[in-house]
Amino acid sequence: MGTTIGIWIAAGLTLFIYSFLYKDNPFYKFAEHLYVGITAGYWIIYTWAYVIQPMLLDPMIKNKQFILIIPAFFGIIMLTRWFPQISWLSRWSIAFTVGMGAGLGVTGAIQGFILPQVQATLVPLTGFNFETFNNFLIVFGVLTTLIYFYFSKEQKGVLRWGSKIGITFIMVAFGASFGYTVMARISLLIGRIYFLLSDWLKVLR
Amino acid sequence: MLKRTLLLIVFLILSISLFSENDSLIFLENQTPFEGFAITGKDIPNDGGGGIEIEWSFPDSLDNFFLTVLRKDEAGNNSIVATDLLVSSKQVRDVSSEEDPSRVKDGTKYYYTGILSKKMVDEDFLNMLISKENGYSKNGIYIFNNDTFYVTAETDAIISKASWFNLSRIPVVISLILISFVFLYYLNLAKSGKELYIRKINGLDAVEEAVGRSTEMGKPIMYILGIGYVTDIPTIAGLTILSRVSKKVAEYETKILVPSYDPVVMTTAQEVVKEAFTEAGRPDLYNKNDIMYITQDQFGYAAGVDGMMMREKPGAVFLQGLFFAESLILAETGHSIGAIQISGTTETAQLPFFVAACDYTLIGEEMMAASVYLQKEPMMLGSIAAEDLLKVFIMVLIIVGFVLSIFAYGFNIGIFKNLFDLLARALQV
Amino acid sequence: MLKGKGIPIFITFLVGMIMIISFFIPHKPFGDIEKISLNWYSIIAGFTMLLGVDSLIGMHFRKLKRKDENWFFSLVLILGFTATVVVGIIETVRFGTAFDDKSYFTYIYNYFIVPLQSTMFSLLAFFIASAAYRAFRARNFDATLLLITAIIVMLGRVPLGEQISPYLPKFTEWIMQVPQMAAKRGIGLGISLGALGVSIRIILGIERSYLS
Amino acid sequence: MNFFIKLSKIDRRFIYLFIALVVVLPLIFKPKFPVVVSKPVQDVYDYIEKLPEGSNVLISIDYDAASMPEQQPFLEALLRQLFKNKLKPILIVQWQLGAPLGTMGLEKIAKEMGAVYGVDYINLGYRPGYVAQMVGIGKEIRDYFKVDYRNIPLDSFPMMKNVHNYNDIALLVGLEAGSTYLAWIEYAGGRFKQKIALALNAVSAPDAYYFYQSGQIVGLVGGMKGAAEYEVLVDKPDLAVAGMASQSYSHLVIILFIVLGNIAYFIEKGMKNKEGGK
Repeated sequence: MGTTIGIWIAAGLTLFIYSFLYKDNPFYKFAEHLYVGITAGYWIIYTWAYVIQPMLLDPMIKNKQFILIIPAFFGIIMLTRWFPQISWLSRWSIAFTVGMGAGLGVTGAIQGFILPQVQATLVPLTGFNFETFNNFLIVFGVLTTLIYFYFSKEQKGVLRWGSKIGITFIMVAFGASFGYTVMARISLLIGRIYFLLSDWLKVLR
Repeated sequence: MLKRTLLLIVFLILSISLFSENDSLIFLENQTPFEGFAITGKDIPNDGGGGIEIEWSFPDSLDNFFLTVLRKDEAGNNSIVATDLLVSSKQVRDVSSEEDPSRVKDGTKYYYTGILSKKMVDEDFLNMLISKENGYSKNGIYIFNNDTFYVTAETDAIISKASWFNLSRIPVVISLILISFVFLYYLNLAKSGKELYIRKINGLDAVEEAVGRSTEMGKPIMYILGIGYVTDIPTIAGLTILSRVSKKVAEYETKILVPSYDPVVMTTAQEVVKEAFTEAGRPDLYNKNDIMYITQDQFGYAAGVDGMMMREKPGAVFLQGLFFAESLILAETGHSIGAIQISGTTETAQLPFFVAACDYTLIGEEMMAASVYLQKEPMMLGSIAAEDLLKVFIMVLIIVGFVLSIFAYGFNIGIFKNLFDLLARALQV
Repeated sequence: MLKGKGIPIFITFLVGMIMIISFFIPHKPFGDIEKISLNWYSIIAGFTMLLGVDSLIGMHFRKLKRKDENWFFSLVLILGFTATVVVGIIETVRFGTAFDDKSYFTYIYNYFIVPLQSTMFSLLAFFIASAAYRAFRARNFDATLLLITAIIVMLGRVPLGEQISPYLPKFTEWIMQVPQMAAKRGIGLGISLGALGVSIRIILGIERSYLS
Repeated sequence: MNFFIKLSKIDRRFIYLFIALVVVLPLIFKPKFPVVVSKPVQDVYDYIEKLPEGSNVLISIDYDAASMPEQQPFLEALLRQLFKNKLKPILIVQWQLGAPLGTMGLEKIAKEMGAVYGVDYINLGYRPGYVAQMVGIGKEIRDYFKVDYRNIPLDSFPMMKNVHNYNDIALLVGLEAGSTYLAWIEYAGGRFKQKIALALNAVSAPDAYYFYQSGQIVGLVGGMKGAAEYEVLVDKPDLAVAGMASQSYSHLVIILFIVLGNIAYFIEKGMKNKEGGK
């Protein structure tokens, strides 16, 4: 019973969202507002169940990890934004979080991308064959793409040609990854149509 | 020959014991299945402590046998590290973790023993071995209920310890020092008053036009920061661009809407816009309710922003930050209401969709550099010049690697092979 | 003194430097700093969630009070929010966690959130088509190349392509693995350098627009 | 000519309508659509065809509703083949949310093929802890599955009398949406030499191709395309074939629109140039 009602609700909401393709209308507005409201509520409960309780309260009370007072402090002073006289305190929290992001950004960029990707470009050639040609093409593509991102000189001469070839590589890449994604997106639609036709209308068998 | 005979005896005993009813145990001390039957252990290097690595190297013919590893601590307590590992896996790590913090303690002596078997290890046998009275100090062949188990000698005492420096990250340290030097050099250069240049970036010159046209039409500006957190660099970059855009918005005395996915991003965006409005001399125009939270559900956010776009009809839409699958949902809706769209992200998978659906797209690093472009302060320009010099370093490195590779493998010259391997290893992280 | 930008800039600098230095120290507590910091971010964000909800519900509450054009939908949003939170609390008490299989909170997730999510996601099937139609015009050399690659790859991905030529899927793979990968790697290296630039500007306090 | 000019300004909603039609219609009418069977899929089919009558086939449902369009058609096609060859499917579930999907597919095809529960097939349902389970089945399946999905003891079913561990299972077929298959390969395949065939979502299929080449799995069915091929093999083209038709037609429609858009673009440009010439 619960399942049947659930399927009808799900089917209704699915159609409401699709009505947006025609134009903005009350059905879409209904689904949209319900969606935002429900998920905003969902995340409150989620935050309690998967963040505040297991990451803050339990370790602090059960394991006496009082170091967690630090994030709790920064979390609480975030709430000073409700009181204009002391709302400047919330900047400390913002500074704290931005600092974390920036710090992680430095080492993350070097270890997570620059070194491994440069290393991946260094491939032992197997002789003068198609694979070598491919490797050459990759090296050439990486270099010209990097030239496109060279900012501190006007693009003239070699830089101009390099960045032109670079943008050509970039466009090929964009075309390819666009085309490659179409199939996955159509699959999503097929999935929804499946649901409507089989679970709800039961016309597929 | 002796070994074969012994094995024959083992089998004989084995077949005899088939008829015995109770658990039977036959023990042949000091017998080994092959020469050098042993396991070794060592502290795991470059870790935070609480970890020991046990290794073994048995003949290939035993690859499909199982190995069970036991641990004994100083006090003589025995415990199981892992049962029935495939011999071919060659190693196992005995590590304390958050779920199981009591496995290995730093500074304690541990002794390990391995049990090799063709079948999975028998639980009763295992229990018997680790029970305190028996211990498993004796190595040799055990025949338990017709199954044969080969037990290694104990390893030497192994002590786990925590390291203060991760040696495997030396390439990162070196890169970091180099990078710091390059940045400091250019920042000093900028301080000393040297003029630095930044090339034209398509799309950023359109910011003024987008805000202006929007104002003319009496429509607000919408600025979408995507679904990143403040700890994501692209989101930070999006926020810095927001600061420059809001300044223009304040100058034109129009309105900017910033729907947000993450509440911390929302509060940060509020600060950014407030500061920009104050700098532009119009703090009175700032309304914190224009920078609102929607929901932390990826597509819920997209649905909410789409609805807001349809109803508020912004004249210009900025999409700057971290975007995933929702990118095209937002950009197509933005296009359908006829807004000028300037997008930018570092997600390469989403860039094609922005390129297709928006008027201007900042590709990757262009977006990171955008805030500098929009506010050409010397120090900021200095950091861009530093990035560019590092870019040259990377290009040189790649070219050198390629040339080495040609000489090493194309022309088969030994010394270049060594150099090439050295370079590849230097970059290993 | 306390109110100025000085302290926040110092906090950013300090936290940023601690993050970088800890990266090289496996010893406790530095070794787990990345994980710890992300947990801490979640905790801070958890508190901030209250500001977010205040912002969202406050906005719709004002719309409701003003009898705004779309006030009814604001009511729907507020009711949806309240109902979910109330059910969540009741089920947390009842099962110990609202995420239990049998809880009504899970029911809401399965029959409201999941279909809404996947339907919004599937809108992309339509949008990808309209975006391609509109944008893929052979305006110049690069645009032409983009649209030709897109068409080749689109064909190469479906059985149809294999029937046109067995080489089409292979060619598609080649495009993905060679030119596509090269450009992606180049873009990625640029992004990493850009990220370094942004981070360093923030840590050194050159970029301070996020503080008012 | 006018037609093309109009076309260049076509309302986006027509495009939406076309996409909707080419996706929905094939699903309802299931047209004949040529599908070429690839070797990894053929290998799965052939392997099953060669199994002696009465062999047990363990099917693991490791996907949820999100992957239904890719996996469900294969499940049905596979079950058709198994029942036709008098092989006995044993269904287990590693992804809890997939349990109803597995049951649905199994009951549907069993009814269609006249198979009897407990004699010709059985459904053991979901148990938590997949690694322990994969290793445990190597010893005794009853350690983890004492009862079936409706809590009826295993030993009351005739077909389970002689099923104890991997030795009694001729083939394991994993229907995989995530990376659970890696554990199957490592534990069931690596430790117990269990023969494995996999059906993977299109996204992860290329990654698993390596295991096929190295012989660690007997065959590989990738995404909806693979499922369509399997439907052709069991001679009952169904939803996957229809889905592939939807895919192909929608790709074609998009390409067609791009081409038409470009024709319109060039005609318009030509006309503008002429006007400019005046």
